Amino acid sequence: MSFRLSAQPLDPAALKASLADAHAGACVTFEGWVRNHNDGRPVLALDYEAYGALAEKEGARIIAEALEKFSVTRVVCVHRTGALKIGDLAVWIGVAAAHRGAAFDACRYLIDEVKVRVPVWKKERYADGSTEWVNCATRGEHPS
Amino acid sequence: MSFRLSAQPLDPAALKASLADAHAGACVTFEGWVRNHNDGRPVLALDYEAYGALAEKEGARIIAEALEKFSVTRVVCVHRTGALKIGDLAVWIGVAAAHRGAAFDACRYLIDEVKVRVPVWKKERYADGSTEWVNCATRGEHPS
Amino acid sequence: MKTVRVQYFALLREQRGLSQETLSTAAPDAAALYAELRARHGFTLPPERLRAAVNGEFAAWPAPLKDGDEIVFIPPVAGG
Amino acid sequence: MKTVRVQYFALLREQRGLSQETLSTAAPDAAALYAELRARHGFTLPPERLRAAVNGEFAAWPAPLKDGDEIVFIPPVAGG
Repeated sequence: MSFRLSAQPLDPAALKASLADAHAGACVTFEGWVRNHNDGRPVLALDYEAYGALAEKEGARIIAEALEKFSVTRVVCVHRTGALKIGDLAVWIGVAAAHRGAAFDACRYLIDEVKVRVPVWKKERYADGSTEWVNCATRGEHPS
Repeated sequence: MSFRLSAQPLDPAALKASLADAHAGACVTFEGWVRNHNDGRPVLALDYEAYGALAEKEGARIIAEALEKFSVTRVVCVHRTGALKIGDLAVWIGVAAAHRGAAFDACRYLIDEVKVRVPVWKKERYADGSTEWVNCATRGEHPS
Repeated sequence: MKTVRVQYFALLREQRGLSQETLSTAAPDAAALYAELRARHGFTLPPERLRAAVNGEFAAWPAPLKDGDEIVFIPPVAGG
Repeated sequence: MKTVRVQYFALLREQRGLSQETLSTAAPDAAALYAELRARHGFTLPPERLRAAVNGEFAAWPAPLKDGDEIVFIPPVAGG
Protein backbone atom coordinates (compact mmCIF):
# COMPACT_ATOMS: atom_id res chain seq x y z
CA MET A 1 0.00 0.00 0.00
CA SER A 2 2.59 2.53 -0.97
CA PHE A 3 3.49 5.21 -3.46
CA ARG A 4 7.20 5.70 -4.00
CA LEU A 5 9.55 7.59 -6.24
CA SER A 6 12.67 5.82 -7.42
CA ALA A 7 15.81 7.23 -8.99
CA GLN A 8 16.85 3.65 -9.83
CA PRO A 9 15.41 1.27 -12.46
CA LEU A 10 12.26 -0.51 -11.29
CA ASP A 11 12.11 -4.27 -10.79
CA PRO A 12 8.60 -5.39 -11.84
CA ALA A 13 9.10 -8.98 -10.67
CA ALA A 14 10.00 -7.89 -7.15
CA LEU A 15 7.20 -5.33 -7.10
CA LYS A 16 4.66 -7.90 -8.21
CA ALA A 17 5.88 -10.38 -5.61
CA SER A 18 5.00 -7.80 -2.96
CA LEU A 19 1.33 -8.09 -4.02
CA ALA A 20 1.14 -11.84 -3.37
CA ASP A 21 -1.87 -12.74 -1.26
CA ALA A 22 -3.68 -16.06 -0.93
CA HIS A 23 -7.02 -14.20 -0.91
CA ALA A 24 -6.37 -12.58 -4.28
CA GLY A 25 -7.62 -14.13 -7.49
CA ALA A 26 -6.71 -11.27 -9.82
CA CYS A 27 -3.70 -9.06 -10.33
CA VAL A 28 -3.70 -6.18 -12.79
CA THR A 29 -0.57 -4.20 -13.51
CA PHE A 30 0.04 -1.05 -15.49
CA GLU A 31 3.46 -0.17 -16.84
CA GLY A 32 4.21 3.17 -18.44
CA TRP A 33 6.99 2.75 -20.99
CA VAL A 34 9.01 5.49 -22.64
CA ARG A 35 7.84 5.41 -26.24
CA ASN A 36 9.71 6.64 -29.27
CA HIS A 37 7.18 9.25 -30.32
CA ASN A 38 4.75 11.74 -28.82
CA ASP A 39 2.26 13.89 -30.71
CA GLY A 40 3.97 12.79 -33.91
CA ARG A 41 7.49 13.86 -32.89
CA PRO A 42 10.31 11.30 -32.58
CA VAL A 43 11.47 11.12 -28.97
CA LEU A 44 15.01 10.01 -28.07
CA ALA A 45 14.90 10.11 -24.27
CA LEU A 46 13.14 11.59 -21.27
CA ASP A 47 13.99 13.24 -17.98
CA TYR A 48 11.57 12.90 -15.09
CA GLU A 49 11.72 15.36 -12.23
CA ALA A 50 9.56 15.26 -9.10
CA TYR A 51 8.70 17.43 -6.14
CA GLY A 52 9.39 14.48 -3.89
CA ALA A 53 7.74 15.40 -0.60
CA LEU A 54 4.44 16.44 -2.14
CA ALA A 55 4.51 13.68 -4.80
CA GLU A 56 4.65 11.02 -2.10
CA LYS A 57 1.88 12.67 -0.09
CA GLU A 58 -0.40 13.04 -3.10
CA GLY A 59 0.40 9.49 -4.28
CA ALA A 60 -0.51 8.13 -0.84
CA ARG A 61 -3.81 10.01 -0.96
CA ILE A 62 -4.61 8.53 -4.37
CA ILE A 63 -3.91 5.03 -3.07
CA ALA A 64 -6.12 5.67 -0.02
CA GLU A 65 -8.91 6.76 -2.36
CA ALA A 66 -8.52 3.60 -4.46
CA LEU A 67 -8.70 1.42 -1.34
CA GLU A 68 -11.86 3.25 -0.31
CA LYS A 69 -13.55 3.02 -3.72
CA PHE A 70 -12.58 -0.50 -4.83
CA SER A 71 -12.51 -3.88 -3.15
CA VAL A 72 -8.81 -4.62 -3.55
CA THR A 73 -6.33 -6.34 -1.27
CA ARG A 74 -2.97 -4.76 -2.18
CA VAL A 75 -1.72 -1.78 -4.17
CA VAL A 76 1.76 -0.64 -5.09
CA CYS A 77 2.79 2.32 -7.24
CA VAL A 78 6.33 3.41 -8.05
CA HIS A 79 7.35 6.27 -10.33
CA ARG A 80 10.81 6.77 -11.80
CA THR A 81 12.77 9.99 -11.67
CA GLY A 82 15.89 10.85 -13.64
CA ALA A 83 17.06 10.13 -17.18
CA LEU A 84 15.18 7.38 -19.08
CA LYS A 85 15.63 6.02 -22.56
CA ILE A 86 13.19 4.47 -25.03
CA GLY A 87 11.60 1.31 -23.64
CA ASP A 88 12.45 2.12 -20.03
CA LEU A 89 9.84 1.66 -17.36
CA ALA A 90 8.63 5.06 -16.08
CA VAL A 91 5.82 3.97 -13.75
CA TRP A 92 4.67 0.64 -12.34
CA ILE A 93 1.28 0.13 -10.70
CA GLY A 94 0.07 -3.22 -9.42
CA VAL A 95 -3.25 -4.12 -7.82
CA ALA A 96 -4.34 -7.45 -6.33
CA ALA A 97 -7.99 -8.21 -5.60
CA ALA A 98 -10.32 -11.13 -4.99
CA HIS A 99 -12.07 -10.38 -8.31
CA ARG A 100 -10.81 -8.92 -11.55
CA GLY A 101 -13.34 -6.10 -11.96
CA ALA A 102 -12.07 -4.27 -8.89
CA ALA A 103 -8.44 -4.87 -9.88
CA PHE A 104 -8.94 -3.34 -13.34
CA ASP A 105 -10.97 -0.41 -12.03
CA ALA A 106 -8.52 0.40 -9.24
CA CYS A 107 -5.48 0.17 -11.53
CA ARG A 108 -7.09 2.47 -14.07
CA TYR A 109 -8.10 4.93 -11.35
CA LEU A 110 -4.58 4.99 -9.95
CA ILE A 111 -2.78 5.77 -13.20
CA ASP A 112 -5.41 8.30 -14.30
CA GLU A 113 -5.10 10.20 -11.02
CA VAL A 114 -1.32 9.89 -10.76
CA LYS A 115 -0.92 11.39 -14.22
CA VAL A 116 -2.88 14.52 -13.41
CA ARG A 117 -2.25 15.08 -9.71
CA VAL A 118 1.21 13.93 -8.67
CA PRO A 119 3.87 16.63 -9.11
CA VAL A 120 6.12 14.84 -11.59
CA TRP A 121 7.32 16.45 -14.80
CA LYS A 122 8.62 15.00 -18.01
CA LYS A 123 11.07 16.63 -20.40
CA GLU A 124 11.22 15.07 -23.83
CA ARG A 125 14.41 15.12 -25.89
CA TYR A 126 13.71 15.04 -29.61
CA ALA A 127 15.67 13.78 -32.58
CA ASP A 128 16.23 17.36 -33.82
CA GLY A 129 18.07 18.27 -30.60
CA SER A 130 15.25 20.31 -29.10
CA THR A 131 13.59 19.55 -25.76
CA GLU A 132 10.23 20.30 -24.22
CA TRP A 133 8.57 20.01 -20.82
CA VAL A 134 5.42 18.09 -21.64
CA ASN A 135 2.19 20.05 -21.03
CA CYS A 136 4.14 23.24 -20.32
CA ALA A 137 3.98 24.88 -23.73
CA THR A 138 2.34 28.30 -23.65
CA ARG A 139 0.83 30.44 -26.35
CA GLY A 140 3.58 32.31 -28.11
CA GLU A 141 6.11 29.49 -27.71
CA HIS A 142 4.39 27.31 -30.29
CA PRO A 143 2.36 29.03 -32.96
CA SER A 144 -0.65 26.80 -33.54
CA MET B 1 -0.28 -12.19 -30.92
CA SER B 2 -0.93 -15.63 -29.60
CA PHE B 3 -3.11 -17.69 -27.34
CA ARG B 4 -1.45 -20.73 -25.85
CA LEU B 5 -2.10 -23.43 -23.30
CA SER B 6 0.75 -24.47 -21.05
CA ALA B 7 1.10 -27.53 -18.86
CA GLN B 8 4.18 -25.91 -17.30
CA PRO B 9 4.38 -22.95 -14.90
CA LEU B 10 4.20 -19.58 -16.65
CA ASP B 11 7.08 -17.11 -16.66
CA PRO B 12 5.56 -13.60 -16.51
CA ALA B 13 8.88 -11.82 -17.00
CA ALA B 14 9.59 -13.68 -20.24
CA LEU B 15 6.02 -13.22 -21.43
CA LYS B 16 6.13 -9.52 -20.75
CA ALA B 17 9.47 -9.17 -22.55
CA SER B 18 7.74 -10.52 -25.65
CA LEU B 19 5.48 -7.43 -25.65
CA ALA B 20 8.40 -4.97 -25.81
CA ASP B 21 7.86 -2.41 -28.54
CA ALA B 22 9.39 1.06 -28.92
CA HIS B 23 6.02 2.37 -30.13
CA ALA B 24 4.21 1.29 -26.98
CA GLY B 25 3.74 3.66 -24.06
CA ALA B 26 1.47 1.44 -21.98
CA CYS B 27 1.45 -2.18 -20.94
CA VAL B 28 -1.43 -3.70 -18.99
CA THR B 29 -1.27 -7.24 -17.68
CA PHE B 30 -3.85 -9.45 -16.05
CA GLU B 31 -2.86 -12.42 -13.92
CA GLY B 32 -5.38 -14.93 -12.63
CA TRP B 33 -4.13 -16.40 -9.36
CA VAL B 34 -5.47 -19.46 -7.59
CA ARG B 35 -7.12 -18.05 -4.50
CA ASN B 36 -7.79 -19.83 -1.26
CA HIS B 37 -11.56 -19.49 -1.33
CA ASN B 38 -14.47 -19.45 -3.75
CA ASP B 39 -18.08 -18.73 -2.94
CA GLY B 40 -17.13 -18.86 0.73
CA ARG B 41 -15.57 -22.34 0.61
CA PRO B 42 -11.89 -22.86 1.46
CA VAL B 43 -10.04 -24.10 -1.64
CA LEU B 44 -6.86 -26.17 -1.35
CA ALA B 45 -5.92 -26.67 -4.99
CA LEU B 46 -7.24 -26.68 -8.55
CA ASP B 47 -7.04 -28.82 -11.65
CA TYR B 48 -7.41 -27.17 -15.04
CA GLU B 49 -8.37 -29.25 -18.04
CA ALA B 50 -8.69 -27.98 -21.61
CA TYR B 51 -10.00 -29.12 -24.96
CA GLY B 52 -6.72 -28.05 -26.49
CA ALA B 53 -7.47 -27.83 -30.20
CA LEU B 54 -10.64 -25.80 -29.81
CA ALA B 55 -9.28 -23.74 -26.91
CA GLU B 56 -6.42 -22.49 -29.07
CA LYS B 57 -8.74 -21.72 -31.99
CA GLU B 58 -11.22 -19.83 -29.83
CA GLY B 59 -8.40 -18.02 -28.01
CA ALA B 60 -6.93 -16.93 -31.34
CA ARG B 61 -10.35 -15.62 -32.40
CA ILE B 62 -10.67 -13.60 -29.20
CA ILE B 63 -7.24 -12.06 -29.77
CA ALA B 64 -8.16 -11.21 -33.38
CA GLU B 65 -11.31 -9.48 -32.10
CA ALA B 66 -9.29 -7.47 -29.58
CA LEU B 67 -6.87 -6.35 -32.30
CA GLU B 68 -9.82 -5.28 -34.41
CA LYS B 69 -11.61 -3.42 -31.62
CA PHE B 70 -8.72 -1.72 -29.82
CA SER B 71 -5.64 0.17 -30.94
CA VAL B 72 -3.01 -2.08 -29.41
CA THR B 73 0.41 -3.15 -30.65
CA ARG B 74 0.94 -6.58 -29.06
CA VAL B 75 -1.13 -9.17 -27.21
CA VAL B 76 -0.18 -12.42 -25.50
CA CYS B 77 -2.42 -14.80 -23.55
CA VAL B 78 -1.37 -18.06 -21.93
CA HIS B 79 -3.57 -20.35 -19.86
CA ARG B 80 -2.32 -23.09 -17.56
CA THR B 81 -3.53 -26.66 -17.55
CA GLY B 82 -2.91 -29.32 -14.92
CA ALA B 83 -2.66 -29.24 -11.14
CA LEU B 84 -2.24 -25.83 -9.50
CA LYS B 85 -1.93 -24.81 -5.87
CA ILE B 86 -2.91 -21.64 -4.00
CA GLY B 87 -1.07 -18.60 -5.34
CA ASP B 88 -0.16 -20.25 -8.64
CA LEU B 89 -0.60 -18.34 -11.85
CA ALA B 90 -3.51 -19.77 -13.87
CA VAL B 91 -3.69 -17.28 -16.73
CA TRP B 92 -1.48 -14.46 -17.96
CA ILE B 93 -2.63 -11.80 -20.40
CA GLY B 94 -0.47 -8.90 -21.52
CA VAL B 95 -1.29 -6.04 -23.86
CA ALA B 96 0.97 -3.27 -25.15
CA ALA B 97 -0.41 -0.13 -26.76
CA ALA B 98 0.60 3.43 -27.59
CA HIS B 99 -1.95 4.71 -25.06
CA ARG B 100 -3.23 3.27 -21.81
CA GLY B 101 -6.96 3.40 -22.52
CA ALA B 102 -6.73 0.86 -25.32
CA ALA B 103 -4.39 -1.35 -23.29
CA PHE B 104 -6.82 -1.49 -20.34
CA ASP B 105 -9.86 -2.03 -22.54
CA ALA B 106 -8.25 -4.78 -24.60
CA CYS B 107 -6.90 -6.61 -21.55
CA ARG B 108 -10.31 -6.53 -19.90
CA TYR B 109 -11.99 -7.72 -23.09
CA LEU B 110 -9.56 -10.61 -23.42
CA ILE B 111 -10.00 -12.01 -19.93
CA ASP B 112 -13.77 -11.51 -19.98
CA GLU B 113 -14.10 -13.42 -23.26
CA VAL B 114 -11.56 -16.11 -22.40
CA LYS B 115 -13.43 -16.88 -19.20
CA VAL B 116 -16.72 -17.54 -20.93
CA ARG B 117 -15.72 -18.87 -24.35
CA VAL B 118 -12.51 -20.89 -24.20
CA PRO B 119 -13.10 -24.57 -23.39
CA VAL B 120 -11.12 -24.79 -20.15
CA TRP B 121 -12.53 -26.30 -16.99
CA LYS B 122 -11.58 -25.93 -13.38
CA LYS B 123 -12.02 -28.49 -10.64
CA GLU B 124 -11.73 -27.15 -7.13
CA ARG B 125 -10.45 -29.31 -4.28
CA TYR B 126 -11.85 -28.23 -0.92
CA ALA B 127 -10.58 -28.50 2.63
CA ASP B 128 -13.30 -31.04 3.49
CA GLY B 129 -12.02 -33.46 0.84
CA SER B 130 -14.78 -32.84 -1.67
CA THR B 131 -14.26 -31.54 -5.22
CA GLU B 132 -16.37 -29.69 -7.74
CA TRP B 133 -16.17 -28.73 -11.40
CA VAL B 134 -16.82 -25.00 -11.24
CA ASN B 135 -20.04 -23.92 -13.00
CA CYS B 136 -21.10 -27.54 -13.55
CA ALA B 137 -23.40 -28.00 -10.58
CA THR B 138 -26.94 -28.95 -11.59
CA ARG B 139 -30.20 -28.81 -9.72
CA GLY B 140 -30.49 -31.87 -7.56
CA GLU B 141 -26.77 -32.03 -6.86
CA HIS B 142 -26.85 -28.95 -4.63
CA PRO B 143 -30.11 -28.09 -2.95
CA SER B 144 -30.32 -24.31 -3.02
CA MET C 1 -26.01 -46.44 -38.31
CA LYS C 2 -22.81 -44.39 -38.32
CA THR C 3 -19.60 -44.61 -36.38
CA VAL C 4 -18.49 -41.52 -34.47
CA ARG C 5 -15.83 -40.70 -31.93
CA VAL C 6 -16.80 -38.85 -28.75
CA GLN C 7 -14.30 -37.07 -26.50
CA TYR C 8 -15.20 -36.25 -22.91
CA PHE C 9 -13.83 -33.48 -20.73
CA ALA C 10 -14.18 -32.41 -17.12
CA LEU C 11 -17.42 -33.48 -15.43
CA LEU C 12 -18.56 -35.52 -18.44
CA ARG C 13 -15.23 -37.38 -18.54
CA GLU C 14 -15.59 -38.28 -14.89
CA GLN C 15 -19.22 -39.31 -15.19
CA ARG C 16 -18.45 -41.42 -18.26
CA GLY C 17 -15.27 -42.81 -16.71
CA LEU C 18 -13.23 -42.41 -19.88
CA SER C 19 -11.81 -39.70 -22.13
CA GLN C 20 -13.02 -40.94 -25.47
CA GLU C 21 -14.89 -43.71 -27.15
CA THR C 22 -15.84 -44.75 -30.64
CA LEU C 23 -19.44 -45.85 -30.99
CA SER C 24 -22.18 -46.69 -33.45
CA THR C 25 -25.30 -44.59 -33.34
CA ALA C 26 -28.45 -43.86 -35.26
CA ALA C 27 -28.59 -40.32 -33.83
CA PRO C 28 -29.09 -37.87 -36.70
CA ASP C 29 -27.49 -34.92 -34.90
CA ALA C 30 -25.51 -33.90 -31.84
CA ALA C 31 -28.65 -33.21 -29.83
CA ALA C 32 -29.96 -36.73 -30.35
CA LEU C 33 -26.53 -38.21 -29.62
CA TYR C 34 -26.28 -36.38 -26.32
CA ALA C 35 -29.78 -37.47 -25.34
CA GLU C 36 -28.83 -41.09 -26.12
CA LEU C 37 -25.55 -40.92 -24.15
CA ARG C 38 -27.12 -39.02 -21.27
CA ALA C 39 -29.78 -41.72 -20.87
CA ARG C 40 -27.13 -44.45 -21.01
CA HIS C 41 -24.57 -42.87 -18.64
CA GLY C 42 -26.62 -40.65 -16.36
CA PHE C 43 -24.90 -37.35 -17.23
CA THR C 44 -26.22 -34.69 -14.86
CA LEU C 45 -25.76 -31.70 -17.18
CA PRO C 46 -28.85 -30.85 -19.23
CA PRO C 47 -28.12 -30.07 -22.90
CA GLU C 48 -29.02 -26.40 -22.49
CA ARG C 49 -25.92 -26.01 -20.29
CA LEU C 50 -23.64 -27.56 -22.93
CA ARG C 51 -22.31 -26.58 -26.33
CA ALA C 52 -21.51 -29.08 -29.05
CA ALA C 53 -18.35 -29.25 -31.15
CA VAL C 54 -17.93 -31.36 -34.27
CA ASN C 55 -14.56 -32.01 -35.87
CA GLY C 56 -12.77 -29.45 -33.75
CA GLU C 57 -15.21 -26.56 -34.19
CA PHE C 58 -18.30 -25.33 -32.39
CA ALA C 59 -21.41 -26.69 -34.10
CA ALA C 60 -25.16 -26.18 -33.87
CA TRP C 61 -27.01 -28.93 -32.03
CA PRO C 62 -29.21 -29.82 -35.02
CA ALA C 63 -26.33 -30.03 -37.53
CA PRO C 64 -26.43 -33.54 -39.08
CA LEU C 65 -23.77 -36.03 -37.99
CA LYS C 66 -21.96 -38.14 -40.52
CA ASP C 67 -19.84 -41.25 -40.35
CA GLY C 68 -16.39 -40.58 -38.88
CA ASP C 69 -17.30 -37.33 -37.10
CA GLU C 70 -15.54 -36.41 -33.87
CA ILE C 71 -17.92 -34.96 -31.30
CA VAL C 72 -17.29 -33.10 -28.06
CA PHE C 73 -19.95 -31.98 -25.62
CA ILE C 74 -18.61 -28.89 -23.88
CA PRO C 75 -19.60 -28.36 -20.23
CA PRO C 76 -19.86 -24.79 -18.88
CA VAL C 77 -16.35 -23.37 -19.07
CA ALA C 78 -14.47 -21.90 -16.12
CA GLY C 79 -11.14 -20.55 -17.27
CA GLY C 80 -8.99 -17.88 -15.68
CA MET D 1 8.52 42.41 4.34
CA LYS D 2 8.85 38.70 5.01
CA THR D 3 11.47 36.14 4.11
CA VAL D 4 10.33 33.03 2.20
CA ARG D 5 12.00 30.16 0.41
CA VAL D 6 10.92 29.30 -3.15
CA GLN D 7 11.70 25.97 -4.82
CA TYR D 8 11.57 25.65 -8.59
CA PHE D 9 10.92 22.54 -10.65
CA ALA D 10 10.92 21.63 -14.33
CA LEU D 11 10.30 24.55 -16.69
CA LEU D 12 10.29 27.12 -13.88
CA ARG D 13 13.63 25.81 -12.61
CA GLU D 14 15.14 26.17 -16.06
CA GLN D 15 13.68 29.62 -16.63
CA ARG D 16 14.87 30.79 -13.22
CA GLY D 17 18.24 29.08 -13.62
CA LEU D 18 18.25 27.72 -10.09
CA SER D 19 16.40 25.19 -7.91
CA GLN D 20 15.66 27.36 -4.91
CA GLU D 21 16.18 30.78 -3.46
CA THR D 22 15.41 32.61 -0.28
CA LEU D 23 14.04 36.08 -0.80
CA SER D 24 12.35 39.01 0.87
CA THR D 25 8.95 40.00 -0.42
CA ALA D 26 5.98 42.18 0.43
CA ALA D 27 3.63 39.81 -1.43
CA PRO D 28 0.67 39.00 0.82
CA ASP D 29 -0.11 35.67 -0.84
CA ALA D 30 1.17 33.10 -3.34
CA ALA D 31 -0.65 34.76 -6.23
CA ALA D 32 1.08 38.08 -5.63
CA LEU D 33 4.43 36.37 -5.14
CA TYR D 34 4.14 34.54 -8.46
CA ALA D 35 3.18 37.77 -10.23
CA GLU D 36 6.24 39.47 -8.74
CA LEU D 37 8.61 36.62 -9.71
CA ARG D 38 7.08 36.21 -13.14
CA ALA D 39 7.63 39.89 -13.89
CA ARG D 40 11.22 39.66 -12.66
CA HIS D 41 12.22 36.39 -14.41
CA GLY D 42 9.96 36.20 -17.45
CA PHE D 43 8.26 32.91 -16.57
CA THR D 44 6.14 31.89 -19.56
CA LEU D 45 3.50 29.93 -17.63
CA PRO D 46 0.45 31.97 -16.66
CA PRO D 47 -0.75 31.42 -13.09
CA GLU D 48 -3.96 29.68 -14.22
CA ARG D 49 -1.77 26.80 -15.46
CA LEU D 50 0.01 26.43 -12.11
CA ARG D 51 -0.89 25.26 -8.65
CA ALA D 52 0.71 26.61 -5.50
CA ALA D 53 2.10 24.63 -2.59
CA VAL D 54 3.06 26.10 0.77
CA ASN D 55 5.09 24.17 3.34
CA GLY D 56 4.79 20.89 1.48
CA GLU D 57 1.05 20.95 0.82
CA PHE D 58 -1.21 22.24 -1.94
CA ALA D 59 -2.49 25.70 -1.01
CA ALA D 60 -5.04 28.16 -2.34
CA TRP D 61 -3.52 31.09 -4.25
CA PRO D 62 -5.00 33.71 -1.90
CA ALA D 63 -3.85 32.00 1.33
CA PRO D 64 -1.69 34.53 3.25
CA LEU D 65 2.08 33.98 3.31
CA LYS D 66 4.04 34.31 6.50
CA ASP D 67 7.66 34.67 7.35
CA GLY D 68 9.62 31.44 6.82
CA ASP D 69 7.13 29.81 4.44
CA GLU D 70 8.39 27.47 1.74
CA ILE D 71 6.60 27.98 -1.56
CA VAL D 72 6.51 25.89 -4.72
CA PHE D 73 4.77 26.85 -7.95
CA ILE D 74 3.72 23.62 -9.62
CA PRO D 75 3.77 23.55 -13.44
CA PRO D 76 1.30 21.26 -15.28
CA VAL D 77 2.25 17.73 -14.29
CA ALA D 78 3.10 14.96 -16.75
CA GLY D 79 3.71 11.72 -14.91
CA GLY D 80 3.40 8.21 -16.19
